[in-house]
Amino acid sequence: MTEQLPPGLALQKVDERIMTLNVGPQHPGSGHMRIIVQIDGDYIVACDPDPGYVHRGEEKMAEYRNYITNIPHLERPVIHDSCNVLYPYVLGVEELVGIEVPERAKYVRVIASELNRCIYTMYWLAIYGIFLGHSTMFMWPAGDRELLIDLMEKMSGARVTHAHFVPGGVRNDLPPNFEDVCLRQVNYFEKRIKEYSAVFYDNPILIARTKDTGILSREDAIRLGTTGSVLRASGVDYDLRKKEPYDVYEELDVHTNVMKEGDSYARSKIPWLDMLESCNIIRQALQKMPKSGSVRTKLKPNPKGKGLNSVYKRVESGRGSLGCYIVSDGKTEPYRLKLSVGSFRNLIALPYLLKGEKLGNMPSVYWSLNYWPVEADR
Amino acid sequence: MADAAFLALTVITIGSAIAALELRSLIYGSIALMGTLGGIAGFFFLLDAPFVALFQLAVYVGSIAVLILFTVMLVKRELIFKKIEDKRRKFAGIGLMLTIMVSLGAVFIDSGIKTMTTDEPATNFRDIGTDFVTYYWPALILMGLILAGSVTGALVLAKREDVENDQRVN
Amino acid sequence: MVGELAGNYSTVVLMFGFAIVAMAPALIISRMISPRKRSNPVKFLPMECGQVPSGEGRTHFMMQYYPYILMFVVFDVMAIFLYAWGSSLLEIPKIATLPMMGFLGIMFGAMAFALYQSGRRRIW
Amino acid sequence: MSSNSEKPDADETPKVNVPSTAKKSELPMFEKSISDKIVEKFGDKVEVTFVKEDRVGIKSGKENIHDVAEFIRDALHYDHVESVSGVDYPQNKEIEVVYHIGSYSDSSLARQILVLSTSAQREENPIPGNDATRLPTLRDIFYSVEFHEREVFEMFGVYFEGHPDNRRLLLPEDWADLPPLRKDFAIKGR
Amino acid sequence: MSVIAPKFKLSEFIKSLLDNVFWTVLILSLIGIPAVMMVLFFIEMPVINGELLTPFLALTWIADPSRILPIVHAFMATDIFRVMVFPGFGFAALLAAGTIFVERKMLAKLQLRVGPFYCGKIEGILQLMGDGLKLISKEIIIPAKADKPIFWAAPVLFVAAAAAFVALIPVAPGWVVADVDLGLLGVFAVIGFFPIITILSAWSANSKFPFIGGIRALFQMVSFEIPLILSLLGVVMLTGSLNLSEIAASQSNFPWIVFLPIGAIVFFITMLAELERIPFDLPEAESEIVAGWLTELSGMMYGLVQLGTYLKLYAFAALFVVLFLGGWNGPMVVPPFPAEILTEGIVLGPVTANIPGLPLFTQEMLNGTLWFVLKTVGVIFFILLPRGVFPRIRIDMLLNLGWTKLIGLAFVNIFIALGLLYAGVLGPGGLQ
Amino acid sequence: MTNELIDFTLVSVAMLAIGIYGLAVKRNFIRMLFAVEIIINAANLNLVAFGRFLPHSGGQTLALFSIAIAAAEVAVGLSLIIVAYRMYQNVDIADFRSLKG
Amino acid sequence: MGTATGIIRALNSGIKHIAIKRFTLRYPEEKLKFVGDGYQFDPSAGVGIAGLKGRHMLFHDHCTGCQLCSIACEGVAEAIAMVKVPDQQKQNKKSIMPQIDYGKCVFCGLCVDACPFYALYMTNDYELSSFSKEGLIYTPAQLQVKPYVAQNSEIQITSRGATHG
Repeated sequence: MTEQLPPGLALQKVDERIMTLNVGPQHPGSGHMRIIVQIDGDYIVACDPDPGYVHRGEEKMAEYRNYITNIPHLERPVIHDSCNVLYPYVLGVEELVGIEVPERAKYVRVIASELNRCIYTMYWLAIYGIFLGHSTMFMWPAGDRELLIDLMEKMSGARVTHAHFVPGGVRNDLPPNFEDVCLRQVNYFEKRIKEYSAVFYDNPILIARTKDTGILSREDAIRLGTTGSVLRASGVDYDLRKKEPYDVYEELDVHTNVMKEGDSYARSKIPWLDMLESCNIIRQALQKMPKSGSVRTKLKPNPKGKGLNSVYKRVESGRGSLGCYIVSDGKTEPYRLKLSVGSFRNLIALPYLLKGEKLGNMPSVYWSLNYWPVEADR
Repeated sequence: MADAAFLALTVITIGSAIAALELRSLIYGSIALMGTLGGIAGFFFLLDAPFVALFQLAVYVGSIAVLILFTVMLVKRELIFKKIEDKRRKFAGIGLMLTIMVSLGAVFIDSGIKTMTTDEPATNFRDIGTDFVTYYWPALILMGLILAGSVTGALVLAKREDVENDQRVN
Repeated sequence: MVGELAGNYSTVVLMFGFAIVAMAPALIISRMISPRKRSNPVKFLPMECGQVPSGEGRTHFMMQYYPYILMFVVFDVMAIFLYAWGSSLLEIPKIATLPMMGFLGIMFGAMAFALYQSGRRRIW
Repeated sequence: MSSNSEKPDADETPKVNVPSTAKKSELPMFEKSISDKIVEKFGDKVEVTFVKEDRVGIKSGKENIHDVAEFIRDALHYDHVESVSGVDYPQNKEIEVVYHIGSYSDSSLARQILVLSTSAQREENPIPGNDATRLPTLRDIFYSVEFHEREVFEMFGVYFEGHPDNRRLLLPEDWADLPPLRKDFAIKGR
Repeated sequence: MSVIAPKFKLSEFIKSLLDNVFWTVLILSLIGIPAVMMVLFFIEMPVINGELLTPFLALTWIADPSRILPIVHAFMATDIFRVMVFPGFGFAALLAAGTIFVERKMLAKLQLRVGPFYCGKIEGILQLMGDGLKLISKEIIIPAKADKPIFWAAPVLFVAAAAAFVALIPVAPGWVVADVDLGLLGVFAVIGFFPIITILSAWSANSKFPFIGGIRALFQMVSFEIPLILSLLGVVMLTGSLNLSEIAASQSNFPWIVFLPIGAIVFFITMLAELERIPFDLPEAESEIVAGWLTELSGMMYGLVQLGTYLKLYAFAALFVVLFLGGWNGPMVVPPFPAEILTEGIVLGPVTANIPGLPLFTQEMLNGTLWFVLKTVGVIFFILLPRGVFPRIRIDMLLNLGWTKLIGLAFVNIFIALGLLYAGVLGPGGLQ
Repeated sequence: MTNELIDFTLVSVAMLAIGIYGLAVKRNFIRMLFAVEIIINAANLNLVAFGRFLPHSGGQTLALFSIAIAAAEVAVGLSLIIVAYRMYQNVDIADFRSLKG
Repeated sequence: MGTATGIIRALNSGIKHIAIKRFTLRYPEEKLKFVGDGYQFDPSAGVGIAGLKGRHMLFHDHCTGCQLCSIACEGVAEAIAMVKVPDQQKQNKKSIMPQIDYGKCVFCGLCVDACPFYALYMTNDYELSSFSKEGLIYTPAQLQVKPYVAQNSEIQITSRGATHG
């Protein structure tokens, strides 16, 4: 597997048997991107992903806004994982500005982050279901996701774009009685997603369809620099919550789910196992959280970074490691802000996995990469 | 009623047979060929041979026509609509056709089958099945061998031989 | 009398014709009452996911499963031959099943070979 | 309005910070050893920009970047690039390209990010791909930089020599303006 | 209500209705009656039972059931009635429409949502009508390079082929459009047309996705036709008949599914594949090829294809019922008509009501239809259910399944039938 | 009309003549296959017609065999077309002269 | 055999769900209940009070016209414009108050965080659709009105599944 990989799409000779299909951007199986697929009969000869249809220049926009007003903008790429996408930015700004976060706020952040990871994964799972032609698997996650959206709404006051994390903590304290409601709904949520195994994860048709398709070996997963569920499905035990614990993750018992197969079934099962793990983490965090206390350190209205300084923070988001590289030149705006997102890093595996695959495997392999086009385009 | 059906079927069959050979597009030609085959099936119905008629529909229209259609679609589009023929050859062919039609027709009309009619009941289709396994059983085995040989031969013929050069483009 | 059995089958053709006669007006009425705006030529391009169509819509294609169609032509004949035998099974002696079993045996052999050949995807 | 309420937080900070300060005292040793290895090998050719908790910054000239990256991969067991960011410095007439390199296979390096930076010459009127803004590609060392370098190419105009597929990735095919993340590309109205 | 008609007044509404009635009556009496008279002047009226049928006589007959009934009976015996209404198109279309509604509501219930709700007040029962109106009023867009004659003809032919399939299905004893000796073989001949229509429709659109979808549909239908044909051979061997009515009548004691469960399972699976339903809906796999061979069809053309699909669904479910579940056979549940009601009518105090419609159908026929419909609905339920719980499979898996597993199982079924027959369990002298 | 053998025979003759015309004139391999099919069908029609009018079940049986053989022939013939098309990128019979195996 | 049991398990699960209560919220008839009266902010403590970030509410007797909300919004959505109001308030010398364009507002609530005088809060009203773009611009007088909301539906978790009632 260490031979020279095809450089993107460089078809020297186009046979007349080969048909070029534009999958996307207006296609039910592509999301906001285009995959140029060349097929020979039923087999994909080459594949060239063409993202950028939803590129909006978040990084450029961030250079014109101060550290606080960047918050509603930076969560836009992944609105249903908005807490996680803000997390590294907020951690980075805290280091740049030099403030500490109260203990309770750290727990609230962990809960919000885990809830958001579940919300994102449910959405991802719904789309994965519809990509495989399983309409029930679209409707159930889309409905059960509502339980957690309801929690997030109680917590932050918005259903998707929360804008909840700020440097120095979170925007507001938990509403009264939140712990009980959260525990009840999370327990029910866990019960619900366990039921998915009967119709989805243990379904023999699904297993036959996704097992042994798009196999990414451990070496390739490391070499291609994939992250998140793609990496863990290939047998690499790497979870930033465990390896580089931020906030209070080191006080919680986090279990990392790893599968050895590296096929699209494993890649699709890891997020589901992660959701079950998230439920555990939420329960632990609810138990260990200080019952009262401040949740936000007060900050000057326009915080400034210290001199010419750079910081690189990363967290484990729903799609894998999400890094934020902030360069500050002592002004109220960041000099340069770069989001290193899991989707973009996983995209590199797509041409590699799809080559020689059947056309029918294209949606399942593509979506099992846990790829979110909007986030990759930023 | 039966006469009208006979006339209609004659027109359909012969007309679509000509169309199958003469239409410019091969796809339309295949559709016309399906018309011919269906028309022959209609004649079989009129001849009280529904088993043969439905066999014709299921096998000829249902599978042979599909195969022909599929093969035609595999051919390049320019070729589907291309017409390769010679004017003089065509007129000679029409002459040949008319000669055969007239001479054979005259022979048949003059012969004794002109007055041949029947009022006997039609053959039951179960007799065919009985015939297969009793009187014609060697033919049935032979038939099996022919079919087996044809599918084997067709598969061996149709497979690609330039796999190493073509399949892996890179 | 020749042609008397055909009358039964004519109702199938009648049904076929009735469906055409009943359904064709639906298309015609729809064509009459629906809007027809020829403003934009892009509207009449084939679906290509929002891109300008490239290449030919009908290339010769999908050869990997071609052996299945070849097999279908032959085994369809076999299957309906079996009906000629199966429908008269109650009337023929038991010993007469043997030729049919021989026929089936030959076809099984051919089918095994054909399935082996068609399973080798790389050669198609 | 903020002066009053900062005091309780200031009281809280040492309490929260105890574990991390304890780590701070011992961990930079490890990072220091990493940077020492690089300095030992390359001497003056590289410059250690910072050694922080879990982060080591190395700056290298564009001539040595390939060798440094190879050394990082082979001797230090870093195996993938997480992010390639360009930073535009119009005053210095250079574009800095920063590689954040991490490791999956070595568990002792799981927390570590090696920040390898280099800089390319910046041109006032860039013609992406045809001017002096060039850097050697690291794709043959770290395969995972492929799309990241394409992104840097379209956003900053840094041409990576030896990259086999230097096409645009995110921007439209008919983008004819400046590379958009340069500082002189101004957003309308700001 | 207040939003839709803000100035609603009941009195004005009634007045407008009365106005309409008045003008209609006036125009009819002034123009219609003279026109009818003029037409009648030229037309020779038929003589029935020795009486000249005048319009007045016809009016009196409507009031007298004893005279109208023979005519209705005579009409119901004609082929036209059978083709258009009862076992034919109308009945099948009604069941197909019911199927669409049930599918949407059941799938919605399974997926914990509501389904059609607002159209038609009661659980969205008029949704189908709304959809039909929408489809018929939508613009029909034909791709510029399409092969227009084939493109136009394909949806109509699709419905027509499905209708020809429906014609072969017996619903009740004697109630079948085409009672033919070789009905089952006719079914095979008819379903051979669907791949042709599909591939022609796909080819004519001159677009990539329909072409791929059409070829997939062709492979799928063609590959599953052979297990389909073979799985039914067991029933034919045991009954010795290809007539569907005879096959249905032969199951008065036991349905064949008791003896041939493997054949029934194989037939059910091939049926799902022939119907292009999930998990075998590869020709319409929307995540790979946009909508398969339906991609370029718009407006009513799509509607017609859907109608044809559901007619086909009904026909296949009915075929399953006829072949394996005993057709119309079932315990007699319809009560016999009391003779006095037929002759004397129902006496409700001072009023005597004649019900002329009742004796139109015999008790056996109603009972048979009832059982047939019940069984068909049950089979349709099981056809619809996989859509909720299975994902779609891949084309190579599908072909592999059809050509190896299902054909093997079908042959097992044939040998089981042969063994049952030669062991004397079934057949002449056996159980049935 | 339908009660007379001669009518069916004449239709059969006409189709035979059309088939021979097609074989003689057309140079497209697929068209020639069509012509062969038409000829085979003419023969089948005669078989069934004679089997009906000289009441004997052999006519129908032979017609069934004939159709089955036609199916086999078409399968092989179309494979030949595929091979020839792959070799010459054409279906014109005149281009197949160098087909020597 | 595993295949057969898997298929039967899937079918069984499907049939079982036909009997489970449906989850759908029938929106125009039922509306979700939220915590509290909406998102508010306590400048002295520096934290917010949980609640839905819906349409804003402006207290004319607290607003000083300091423009802090408008400045906070500048980097986010530029939805807040300061306009002159006719009524004279003692604390509001310039007589300017925020006017919010809900066609631009992203409901992040940063303006509420910026207000040091308890003048700007958010309410539970989220049904702001209008037929014209002008209808989305809320003047200070409109923002002063406390919205009427009838929201009472909550997620209930019963033995037959969760439902919105």
